Amino acid sequence: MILVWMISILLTGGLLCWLAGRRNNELVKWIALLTLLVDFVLVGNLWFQHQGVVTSGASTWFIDYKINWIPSFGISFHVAADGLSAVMLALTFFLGILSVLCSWNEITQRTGFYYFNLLWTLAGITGVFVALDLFLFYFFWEVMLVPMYFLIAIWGDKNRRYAAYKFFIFTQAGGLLMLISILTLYFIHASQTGTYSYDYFDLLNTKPEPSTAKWIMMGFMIAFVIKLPVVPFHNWLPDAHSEAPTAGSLILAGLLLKTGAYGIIRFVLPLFPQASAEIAWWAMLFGVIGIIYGAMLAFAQTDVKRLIAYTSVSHMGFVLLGIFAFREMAMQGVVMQMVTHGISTGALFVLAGMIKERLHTRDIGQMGGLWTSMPAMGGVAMVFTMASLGLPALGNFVAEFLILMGTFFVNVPFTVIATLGLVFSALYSLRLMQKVFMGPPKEEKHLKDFSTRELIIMAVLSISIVFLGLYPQPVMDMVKGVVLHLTMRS
Amino acid sequence: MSFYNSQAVLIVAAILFVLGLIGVLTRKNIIFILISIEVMLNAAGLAFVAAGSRWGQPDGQVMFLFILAMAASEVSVGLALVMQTYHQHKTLDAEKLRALRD
Amino acid sequence: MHQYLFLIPALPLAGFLLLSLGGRHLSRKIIAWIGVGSVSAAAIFTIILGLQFLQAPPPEGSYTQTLWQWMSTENFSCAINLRVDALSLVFLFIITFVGALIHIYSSAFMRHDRDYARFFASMNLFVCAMLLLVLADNLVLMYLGWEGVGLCSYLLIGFWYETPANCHAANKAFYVTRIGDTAMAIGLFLLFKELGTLNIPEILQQAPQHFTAASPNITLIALLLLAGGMGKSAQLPLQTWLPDAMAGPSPVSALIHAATMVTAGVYLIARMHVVFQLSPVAMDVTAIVGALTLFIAGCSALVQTDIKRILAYSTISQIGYMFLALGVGAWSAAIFHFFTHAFFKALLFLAAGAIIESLHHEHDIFKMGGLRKKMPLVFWTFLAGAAALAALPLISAGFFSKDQILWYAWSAGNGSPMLWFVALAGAFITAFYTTRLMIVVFWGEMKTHIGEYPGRAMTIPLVILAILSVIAGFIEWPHNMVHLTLFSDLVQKVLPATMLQDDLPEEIVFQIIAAATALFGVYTGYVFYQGNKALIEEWKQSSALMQIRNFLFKGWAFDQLYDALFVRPFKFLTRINKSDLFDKLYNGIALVSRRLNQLFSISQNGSLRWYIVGVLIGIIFILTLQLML
Amino acid sequence: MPLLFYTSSVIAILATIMVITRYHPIHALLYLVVSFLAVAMIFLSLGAPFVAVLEVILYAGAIIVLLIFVVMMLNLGTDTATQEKQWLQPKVWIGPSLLALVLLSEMVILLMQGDNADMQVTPVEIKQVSISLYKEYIIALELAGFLLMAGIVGAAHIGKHKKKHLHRFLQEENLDAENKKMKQVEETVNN
Repeated sequence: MILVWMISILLTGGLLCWLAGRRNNELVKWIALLTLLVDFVLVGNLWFQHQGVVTSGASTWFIDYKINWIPSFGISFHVAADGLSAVMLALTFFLGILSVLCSWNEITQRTGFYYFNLLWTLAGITGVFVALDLFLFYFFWEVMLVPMYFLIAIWGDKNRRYAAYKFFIFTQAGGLLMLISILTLYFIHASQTGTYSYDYFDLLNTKPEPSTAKWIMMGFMIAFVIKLPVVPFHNWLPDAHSEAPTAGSLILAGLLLKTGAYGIIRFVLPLFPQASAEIAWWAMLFGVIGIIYGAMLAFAQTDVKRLIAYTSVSHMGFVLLGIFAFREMAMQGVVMQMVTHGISTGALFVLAGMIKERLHTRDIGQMGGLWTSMPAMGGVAMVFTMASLGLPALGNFVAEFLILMGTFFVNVPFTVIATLGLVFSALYSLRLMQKVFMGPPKEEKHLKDFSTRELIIMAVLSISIVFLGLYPQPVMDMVKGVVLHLTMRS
Repeated sequence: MSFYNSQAVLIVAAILFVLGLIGVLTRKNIIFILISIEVMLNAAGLAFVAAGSRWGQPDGQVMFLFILAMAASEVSVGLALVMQTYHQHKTLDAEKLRALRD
Repeated sequence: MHQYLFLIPALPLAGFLLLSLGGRHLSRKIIAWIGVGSVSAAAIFTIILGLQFLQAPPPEGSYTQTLWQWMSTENFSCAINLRVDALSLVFLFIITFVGALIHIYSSAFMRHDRDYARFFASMNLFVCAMLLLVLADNLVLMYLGWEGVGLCSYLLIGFWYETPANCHAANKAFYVTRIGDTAMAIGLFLLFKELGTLNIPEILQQAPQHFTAASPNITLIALLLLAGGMGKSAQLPLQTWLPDAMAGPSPVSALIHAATMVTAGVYLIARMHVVFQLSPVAMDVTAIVGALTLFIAGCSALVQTDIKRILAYSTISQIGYMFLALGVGAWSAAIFHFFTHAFFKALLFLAAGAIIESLHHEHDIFKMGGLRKKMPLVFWTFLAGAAALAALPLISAGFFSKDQILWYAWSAGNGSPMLWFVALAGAFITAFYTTRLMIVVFWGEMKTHIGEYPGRAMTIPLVILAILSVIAGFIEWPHNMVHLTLFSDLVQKVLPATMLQDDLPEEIVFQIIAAATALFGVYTGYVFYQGNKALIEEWKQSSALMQIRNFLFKGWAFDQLYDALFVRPFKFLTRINKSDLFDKLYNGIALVSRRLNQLFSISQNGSLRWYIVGVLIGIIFILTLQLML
Repeated sequence: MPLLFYTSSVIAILATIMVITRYHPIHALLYLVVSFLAVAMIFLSLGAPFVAVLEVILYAGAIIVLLIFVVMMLNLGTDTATQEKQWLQPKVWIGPSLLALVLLSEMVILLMQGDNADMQVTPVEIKQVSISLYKEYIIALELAGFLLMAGIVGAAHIGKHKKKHLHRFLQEENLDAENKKMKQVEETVNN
């Protein structure tokens, strides 16, 4: 029931924001912030209740809540949380709070509608992370998409329309393929058992023909892989990230991409163990291609946000690589990567947003020497570029190290190439740092360093990335049950 | 009791239909087009009735009734549109009414 | 005492945190106190710990302190564990003690700098990371320190970030060492795959049982680890970053790029000596890399004109000696050379820094000169360091360590006359360029006016280091002279003793040759730069010699080679693909659909009859199909 | 009875040909009446008297009347006829006619291939028709009712004489004109 509360708090909070937006713009921000804080407290409560419980053999689900929705079609409102969901929920609300904070002064037009969209996107993401009915999952998948489209299309940068269309068309195309797969699975399940059900646990027992299973899986896979994104399907990402408002980029990079990875872990692997084992080699190949290709593109960019966006492509390659290694270690690394990438790349986007607020440009060529006037920002940027290149003691290292070490057992050549990605990540990260913060200062104009609000945002992010780098064990314990369950199955 | 070649009836219906079609295709005046459409509907109804007779079932005639209803409403709406068109554009030339163009 | 082990890295860390978070609001004095104090306190702790260790050696040979579990999953688990044994103790001592001296020196050296706090924050962080590197009891934690020192090196090389060249140097240092680090990471993966642990004592214990000697996997592991060491220690294929790294402030060069960080590779190999011993190929490669490096870098040092670049090349060359010693199996000799080298090279850099500062940031040695009289203290301390670098027999620490290496290069289990000969040539070159440096800088006439003389905070560390550069060698004497082997006794608790070949010439012969070579080098240098200056002028006329000189000056043109081989192709590739190939694909799809739209919209011309004809043709088509089939 | 069928078929076809070739709308409509009546005769000969009656009343009666009204309201007379004459050039009608004839020939061929049986005309009682109309086709009947309803409402709505939409700059003139009109009306009333 707590999960339902989380979603409905977000939804009502969003509506309240919209309503309040007609009267008072200040109130809206506080409503949004409060909504997310309440949810964060809820998920914190959930976390501490189930902390350290490594269930072996028994059910890994903490909470399982199910009521009928449209029983005649076998659709139910089925939400549940296990360790993986708990981690992702915590990340969602954490970044949600920060996204509200970082749009505090940035958004001045249609504030009410903005926060409505923000909260509804978050509600969709929350739903995706807890839904266990495939129809419900698809529903939330779309709920997450549409408000995001508005966030980009209304509050974005100059080229926002194009970016929003691209984002929408790519993800929608994937979503529709997934819908086809869900329906196929649904009917196959019905023909095998005679009952119509979209329920995850029912569908787990469905055994489609291997050849059919492959195609159904591809439907799911393509949807998730577009979201992730993996190289041939990544083109929406740089445009969407660079044009979206800061909070939009933060949510896109921090959360939306993770829904893809979550989907693969939650649905593709358990539903199609056979088929996913068959494509493992290819998936890992695409992961490796993504790592290298994304890094090379990131190196070439001159737009700060585009550069950061391509680093996401590179980092998400690790996720794909790790998932299809089917090793506990790699899977732990994948979860860590999802969390830490959310924090580190999110932080970089927030920084890029702050720079843009001050300089009114995203072009690297027009920056330089910012450290002189903004030493605090420079220091924080250093922390996160270092996180992005996988410096130990910061969260991303733990993730990438575990993924690579886990993968090494499975496929040595791929791991070696992926490890070379670490060199490339150094190339683009340091280039970013050098072009933006180092070198001779471009302008004499005095730029303001962090305000208190910005300082709070960045301090929270920095502390969390360092904490995850030095003591990742709580997260790892949290998902241990799920990961064990998964790797045992496959 | 009398006997017909069932094909003959249908061929007559087909001829009438095609004549209506030729009307629709060749005339530019909307009034004539509407008239031709009536012919075509009528031909279709004839085919239905013929089929009903062939099998001794009432369904053909029922269908004719529906066609009739449709023709009636079609012609009333269509004529209202013709009136409006004429008032607004002062022409009945279908070739000049090209607002549907892309 | 050892329960306070964590304080040794924690104190500099605390210093870093204080300075980086609150540095802007503190006065310079407090900043200096925090920065210097944290490292000095760590040094004091280290010395107490060391004394305790020496007095009552722990039965298992090490102190261990577990702080917390870092990560644990599947069969992999690693903790933040600190461990001190004899080897780490030597490194600890150098890092904290030399580090503290350098910090004291820099409190004066950097006094005018705007980013005083940032400097000390980075230095403290470096000390912390370096301490973690040597204290780590598992390779992952060591990797943390390893990358951490890389970061600090990057930060400090690019300390004066407003000059683009400094940033490039910093980036280059990071990139090149990162290549080595990546190889090392792969080595760790392979090691874990084979042994299922990354805990250093466990690895050392299990490796001999698990691997047969010279099996391909162990060779591969050793080579990958060696590659990591080559990156950090600026050995042959990855040495190009170190000369450029001199863009950082001089104390940074002294601490990071001479005394401590660049010897991390030596530490790594010594730490993993069991792995290396199992693989003769890797040992040979190490020795050959070391020998080649010491020769190549020494040659480059011959012709440099920037005082810090001379010292940088000599550092590369001296680390080459250490690698050579490691490669031939003379473990303790390598560590001993590290020990003495840390003193005299730090000294040289600090003294060079003092000179550079006094001469208004003049780096070119040919614009210096005649400083012997003007800066006597710097001269005498520099002389002590230079003597050690040139390995003047018996009166310098460098002689004792280098002589050992030369001897073992021939006599140790893996040694060979060839290696010995290269090392000897290197010794000659070293003596030669050291003499050149001394003469050009301190003799002759003054060419630049002296601005500010170094203050006491700068001279005291110089004096202490100068004394150590002379006497540090006396704790370990060659066997055939005085039987005093304090250092190797200590280190051999961890590292195996050096195996000697049978049937060797007398050791004294080698010692005499080595001493003679050093002296001959000094003499040649004197002849060229003081006795017969015309010879150099004559040589400068010859274009062939000048080409060789330029080739050496550019560091054997490795930079140009890598630029052509890797940098430019990579930049080219990324540039042509800047707008993303796949974007073209999707734009192409969009374009095709737009074109199709245009094509089909011709049919949508608004003519009613046209549409009906369309329907008619459709019907006819279907009926024709019906008829045909 | 076959005779009845054949003669009325011929009449229907001839009349329809006349319909589509006339220039004057009223002439065409009159031929259309003939065509409808002939078809009604065919229905009769097929044993469907009820449908025949409906054909006469609704098609030949109501729908034709509607069309005639419209023709009269729009005052389509000789002008239209001359215009039609101009429009109906051979190059306009030959192409479509040929296509339509191709369609006809295909349909005829298809029909000849099919059921060739002589059919026995069994008159279908009105009662039967009514029963099936109100039993099996009740939904369709209701839908037909909706359709007619929609047709009426739609025709009424569309046919309503709407005011021309005027731009606001032009509205003043328009108001003036209306005011004048109003005054005139008042004056006439007063007079």
